[in-house]
Amino acid sequence: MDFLMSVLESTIRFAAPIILCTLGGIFTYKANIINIGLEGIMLFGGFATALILYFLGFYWLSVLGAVMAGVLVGLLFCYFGITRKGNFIITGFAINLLAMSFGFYTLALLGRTDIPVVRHRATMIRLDFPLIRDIPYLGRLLNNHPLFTYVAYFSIFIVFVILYRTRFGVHLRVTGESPEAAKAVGLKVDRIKYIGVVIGSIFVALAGFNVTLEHLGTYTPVITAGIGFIAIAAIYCGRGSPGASSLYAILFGLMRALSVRLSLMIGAVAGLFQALPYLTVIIILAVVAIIRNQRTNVRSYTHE
Amino acid sequence: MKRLVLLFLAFAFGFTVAGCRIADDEIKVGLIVSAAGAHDMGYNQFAIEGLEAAGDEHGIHTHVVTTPEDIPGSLEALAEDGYDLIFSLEYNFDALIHDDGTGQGIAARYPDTIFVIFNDFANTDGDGNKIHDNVIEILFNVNEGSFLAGVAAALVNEYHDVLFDDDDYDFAPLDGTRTVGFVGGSMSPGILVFNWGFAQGIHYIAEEYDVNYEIYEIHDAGFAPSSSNYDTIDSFYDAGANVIYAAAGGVNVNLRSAAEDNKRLMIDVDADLDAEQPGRVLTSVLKNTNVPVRELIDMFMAEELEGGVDYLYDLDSGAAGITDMSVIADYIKDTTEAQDAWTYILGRIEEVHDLIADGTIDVVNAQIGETLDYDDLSHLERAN
Amino acid sequence: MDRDGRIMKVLNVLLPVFLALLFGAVFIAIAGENPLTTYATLVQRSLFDFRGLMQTLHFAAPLILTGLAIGISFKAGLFNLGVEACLLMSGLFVAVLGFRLGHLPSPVLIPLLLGAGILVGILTIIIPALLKAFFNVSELVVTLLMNYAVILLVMYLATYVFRDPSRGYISTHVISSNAIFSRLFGTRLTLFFFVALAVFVLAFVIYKYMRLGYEMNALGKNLQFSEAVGINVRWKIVTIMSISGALGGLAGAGWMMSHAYAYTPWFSTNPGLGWEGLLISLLGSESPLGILIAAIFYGALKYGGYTIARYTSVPSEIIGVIQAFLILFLSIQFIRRHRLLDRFKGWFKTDKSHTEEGA
Amino acid sequence: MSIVQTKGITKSYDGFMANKNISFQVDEGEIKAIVGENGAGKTTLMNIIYGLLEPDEGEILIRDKPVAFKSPADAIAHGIGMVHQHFKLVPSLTVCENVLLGIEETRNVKLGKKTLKTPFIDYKKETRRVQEIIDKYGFNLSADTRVRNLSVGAQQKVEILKMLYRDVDIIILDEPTSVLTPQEIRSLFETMRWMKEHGKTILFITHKLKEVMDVSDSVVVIKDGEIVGDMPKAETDEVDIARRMVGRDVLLEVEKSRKKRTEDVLIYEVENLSTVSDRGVEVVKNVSFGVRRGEILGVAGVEGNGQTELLYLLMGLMRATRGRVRFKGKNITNRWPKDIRRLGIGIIPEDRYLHGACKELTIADNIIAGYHNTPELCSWGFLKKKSIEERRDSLIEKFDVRISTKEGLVDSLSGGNTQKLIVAREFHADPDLLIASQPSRGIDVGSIEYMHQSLLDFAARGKAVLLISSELSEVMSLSDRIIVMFRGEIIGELDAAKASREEVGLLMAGIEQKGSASLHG
Repeated sequence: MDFLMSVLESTIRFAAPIILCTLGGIFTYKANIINIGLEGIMLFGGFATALILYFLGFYWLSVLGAVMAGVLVGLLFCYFGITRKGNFIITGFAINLLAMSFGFYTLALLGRTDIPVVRHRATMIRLDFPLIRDIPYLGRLLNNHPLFTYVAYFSIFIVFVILYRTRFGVHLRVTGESPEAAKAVGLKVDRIKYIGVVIGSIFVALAGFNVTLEHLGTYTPVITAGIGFIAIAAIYCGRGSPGASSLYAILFGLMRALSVRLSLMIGAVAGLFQALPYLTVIIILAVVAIIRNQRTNVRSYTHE
Repeated sequence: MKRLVLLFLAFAFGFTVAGCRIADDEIKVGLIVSAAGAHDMGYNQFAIEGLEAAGDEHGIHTHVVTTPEDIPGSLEALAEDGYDLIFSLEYNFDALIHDDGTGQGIAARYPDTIFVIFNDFANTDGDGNKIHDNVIEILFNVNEGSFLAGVAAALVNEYHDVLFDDDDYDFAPLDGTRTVGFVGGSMSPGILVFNWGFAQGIHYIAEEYDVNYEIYEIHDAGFAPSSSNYDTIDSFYDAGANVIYAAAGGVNVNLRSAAEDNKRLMIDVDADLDAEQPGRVLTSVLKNTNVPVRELIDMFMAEELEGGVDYLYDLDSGAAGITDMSVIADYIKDTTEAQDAWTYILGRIEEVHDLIADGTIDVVNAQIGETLDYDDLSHLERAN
Repeated sequence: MDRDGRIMKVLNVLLPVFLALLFGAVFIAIAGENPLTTYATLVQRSLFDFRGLMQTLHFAAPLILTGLAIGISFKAGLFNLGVEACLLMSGLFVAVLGFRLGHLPSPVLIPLLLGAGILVGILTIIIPALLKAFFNVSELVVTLLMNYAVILLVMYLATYVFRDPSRGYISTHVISSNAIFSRLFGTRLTLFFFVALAVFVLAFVIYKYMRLGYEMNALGKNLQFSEAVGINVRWKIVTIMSISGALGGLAGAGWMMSHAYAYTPWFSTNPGLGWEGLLISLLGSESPLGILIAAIFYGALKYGGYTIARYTSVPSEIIGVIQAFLILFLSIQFIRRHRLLDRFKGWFKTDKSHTEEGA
Repeated sequence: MSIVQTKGITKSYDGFMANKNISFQVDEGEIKAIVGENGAGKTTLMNIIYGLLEPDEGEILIRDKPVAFKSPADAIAHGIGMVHQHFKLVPSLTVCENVLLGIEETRNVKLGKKTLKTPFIDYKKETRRVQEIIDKYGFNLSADTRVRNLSVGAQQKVEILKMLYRDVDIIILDEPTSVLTPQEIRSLFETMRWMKEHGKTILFITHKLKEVMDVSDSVVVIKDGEIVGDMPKAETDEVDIARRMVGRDVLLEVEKSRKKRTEDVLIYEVENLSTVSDRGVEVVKNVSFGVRRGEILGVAGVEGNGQTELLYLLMGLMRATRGRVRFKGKNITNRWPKDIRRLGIGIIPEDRYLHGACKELTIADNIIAGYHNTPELCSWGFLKKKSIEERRDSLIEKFDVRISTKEGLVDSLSGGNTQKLIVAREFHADPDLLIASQPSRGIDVGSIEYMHQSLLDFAARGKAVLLISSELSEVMSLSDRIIVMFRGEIIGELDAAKASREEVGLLMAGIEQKGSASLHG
């Protein structure tokens, strides 16, 4: 039971930034844009968070900073990718590289290896629900997490509502699915894509905030640890549905938590256990595809 | 089209290399940093400080190569430029010692340059002979520093309820088996040397107090901070560890957060990082690279430096050891009882220091191929 | 291609380079260094110096291969992001074999190891290839995730299985001298560059003259069309992915034998030769010649970055910033026909009438 | 008075003049037909009027006031709506969402006297509004069906609804009949007349002359981007219009009295063929038929009744769950496209740009596609460039493919010429059976004529043709026998010589007649 509890507890933590990244990426996915740059946007979000906390120390200002970083990087991505019609993959890649090298450069200027913000954890908001607190097991699991961990899970719902219940959401999906239809009724396709990417970037940047302050208490240019790419996989696995993609994100979190706990018990092959999340998703994808393939009679290949 | 190419060429040639030309007979000393980077607040930074101080004093030309990538290229470039002494701080010796496509190593091709490498007997063959006589290997006996850290950790743990304020700390109680943790970046002698020294130090005190300790260990944490590493460390604290020691580069950052969140203690490594997380860092195990850099340059200037040897820097040399723990001292309760205990602990550490220095206590050194068998430790067990 | 098209292409490369250097200059200046001398060092050391140029080509060699590896898969519309994985696996196994079979003479050993690298590359990519071919599982996601798993696997093997226990850090044994590509002309250049060049020529021939090139192109342009007109898409996917993996493996083998000499965790440096290959194939617009040029250009940038760190006091972190800007600016075409170019035309004094097609 | 007027509209893309100095006017409340061959510039002109394109020169006047549209939104604001040939609908959205795209009803919050708009869509209100208008126009639709589940005819109604909901006065219909059944066409014309009565003005683009005569009030004929005729319907006839369109006299109806050379040998036998779609529906059910040498067997039916899936089955792009296909006595059930082609079955697919030709490949690459493996074109893995070019040149000449440059991409070809390219490729391989699906869809009159003649000649050479078409007149005029598909099944078989349009039309609508002939007749 203790093992299970600790695994689940870690899962909740690990999955939060993956969910935020996944949700953010869904906005670009729906606009039919591949955004390889999630990792970079997240890193910029974390960077802004850490800089503000380190030098100024205001919690909400750092949240705002992360959001602003997301907006700015989102706009950068849009300008190069949409306005200047650049190659999205290269642009995203460049953003990843920029985020990383910019971070290293700043650290070099500061003469540090990281920007620690642990001491600001005291100001961090943790939510304590008296009702949940007293439920056995569940209380320990669901209570007393930092604010943006809850925000991540709640965002699944928010993103669902934005995408499927608002005008903007419908327009965004239409721009991605059939831009011709959008143009034919006079929707401003590029503007909608801009807004979509920027909103998405805010979620991704908040993932950076979540990791930097709420998980690690520090910023270095490697803290993302592939979360952005994992999110891309989750989006593709869940075909861009907020619910399904988030489930994959949570599955990743669960697998990672399992691998961490199992590796402590096993010893030498521990390193291999870290591959568990990746292998699991590959296997799930393969199994789903094989089942789908069994069911379909159409023999056609599509490029994704 | 032609015009464009010409324009580009003119643009390129327009630059002239303005770097200061150095007289050929001037003494030149170079230093190549490791992956941790020039601003790592420890290992590299100390070495650079040592280099610059020595350079100022002797009036010689010094140069730091700040990229850890393509170390062989950097070694060759500096040697080609006539550097007399080159320090290379990264683990990357193959092209220097063995073969880099010319049939021999860089060291053999530049016999007039002395290369100084760290942390490994890369210039020693299987029979213990030195391969090149212009390569110097420098090793720090961090096993001894780690032993001291272990002693400090166990002693502080035994007295934690006396020493620290309950409001600021949340230690696991002392009933039954005590727990500590070690986090290593990779499964290699270069990391195990910290681990085993620490374990022996813990055991030294455990045996003396006749209490049982268990140690949680992980060796594959890598060198980058991550949520997984945080969770691993967190689980060690969860399991009752009051002090955790990490030698894993960026992962130490995770340890600082976890120590802060759990209100417990940790031991840092490589540099005096006690003030990085004040009140949580018990002490730091030091590798004062400035000491050998200084000494070697001094020897070189005195024309006493010869290659084909190794230097072991032990506790006595001042290049290895632990900090004076002055930062954590501020967090010791202001009661007489606490202060007395603290003084006692500092005294004991001093005492053990001397015992190691004079060879009474022999600490296992993984770097020279020694191994530690946990079965030989009666009061310490591995927990995982 | 007409004259305007060429000018446009050249400007489309030069302008981003110029802009990136301009932005980089700002960052160099912030760090308190002189941008002009820094750039002078970069250009002079990496391009206008024989030994430097050879260094550039040395660093370009694996990039040509990884660039082609990804370029070939892209050409066929397959997103193979697993080249990095192939490269790592091949690097590790070539290191092991290069040590164990070290007694063999070079003329036997070197081709053998290159072959082994190719084989390991193919074996690494074969699972995603089969999954794509038979079950239409997105190769993009599978190869992306596979990279992470392979990094961990290789790390495990290097740490526990093929470890040289006499070393203080994670490393395999150093490969035998017989397995090492000799340097040429007293520079850093080795035969490996010419191996890469030969592969480039081969790729060029395949693209231009061979059935496979035709089928690749058709697959990339329209998969359903290709299937419908009777190209065996299944088999072609496996073939092309395998070629892609083979080239990745060859790159890993060559890099091991011409540069690394032992497998260590930093064998493929940040961001990784495979990832750089992705970039190069995109910059080279997937054509072999474009990839060759892009790889050499990137090699110069890489080596030039090292020279800055070696010969100036500019922090090496700046190189990354310049690279990122460069890639960002290269992702877009600055000059499009009919707009800016017409304005530029006056400057170049072309009186030739403007033709509408081409480019 | 004129409600729409254009003055000197000129538009060119990459040196190609799509519209040259076009001036005409439309009177309020009339149905004006714009006719011309494919690629004549009709659609470009309409896109300009609708604000999707901006003209290089010239101006548009709406109710005698000059306007400059930046986007369709401007056009809609001026009361102009357009139903495109390729529907601009979003398949995953409902009818209601499609109709209201861009003008969604949102929930409003009352705050004192002020009403604040929220970004949230009020689906209830939307459904109600749309259903109201559906009922008003008597369309048989439900507002909350997803568009991807609708038939083509119904989708067109959604497009028209989109415009009606926006309350436009001028409706542009771009080739509206090309995908409809005769019954649906009739119903569309009724709707058009009904709209006209209610004061709407209709611009009706088509190349089908019968329809022009049927429904329009006046006609504008465009050829090569220029107006070559502008007259009231009463002053012209089909022959006149056709002559203007093509620039020569054309045969409007293929002579049906060709010599029958049907042999009594079944070359192709399909037995109880069935398959299930991804959604689990049996889309092809127990389909059985046979084709004889020298025969053209027509498969008629309203689109979406399993013809596409049947074609995929026969092409090797889909797996059969049951049944058998035999070709020259050999069982070829569930073989891959490669094998099917190698055995001597040529295919002109339904979707020209998906399975037939690849726009982004060169003409030569398309010409050799599927046959690039043959020894004439390839040896030791190397393509024989010279032979390929020779074949390309000879086929271009033989099949009269009109191109600007031989090196160019298929993208630069018109639909008709692309189709010719496909036909050329398939005929050159000299198959024994040709499966042609919708061979004349979207191609111009001249090309259709050519296409039909080619098929007839092919059959006359003792080869077999399976013709799948939803164009009733095409099936009627070419086939020897006709089978009709309805909901995945073959609902009846008729002798083409004896069958009437109405008979076939009824079968297409699913109304089975008594005494229809046996399937293997």
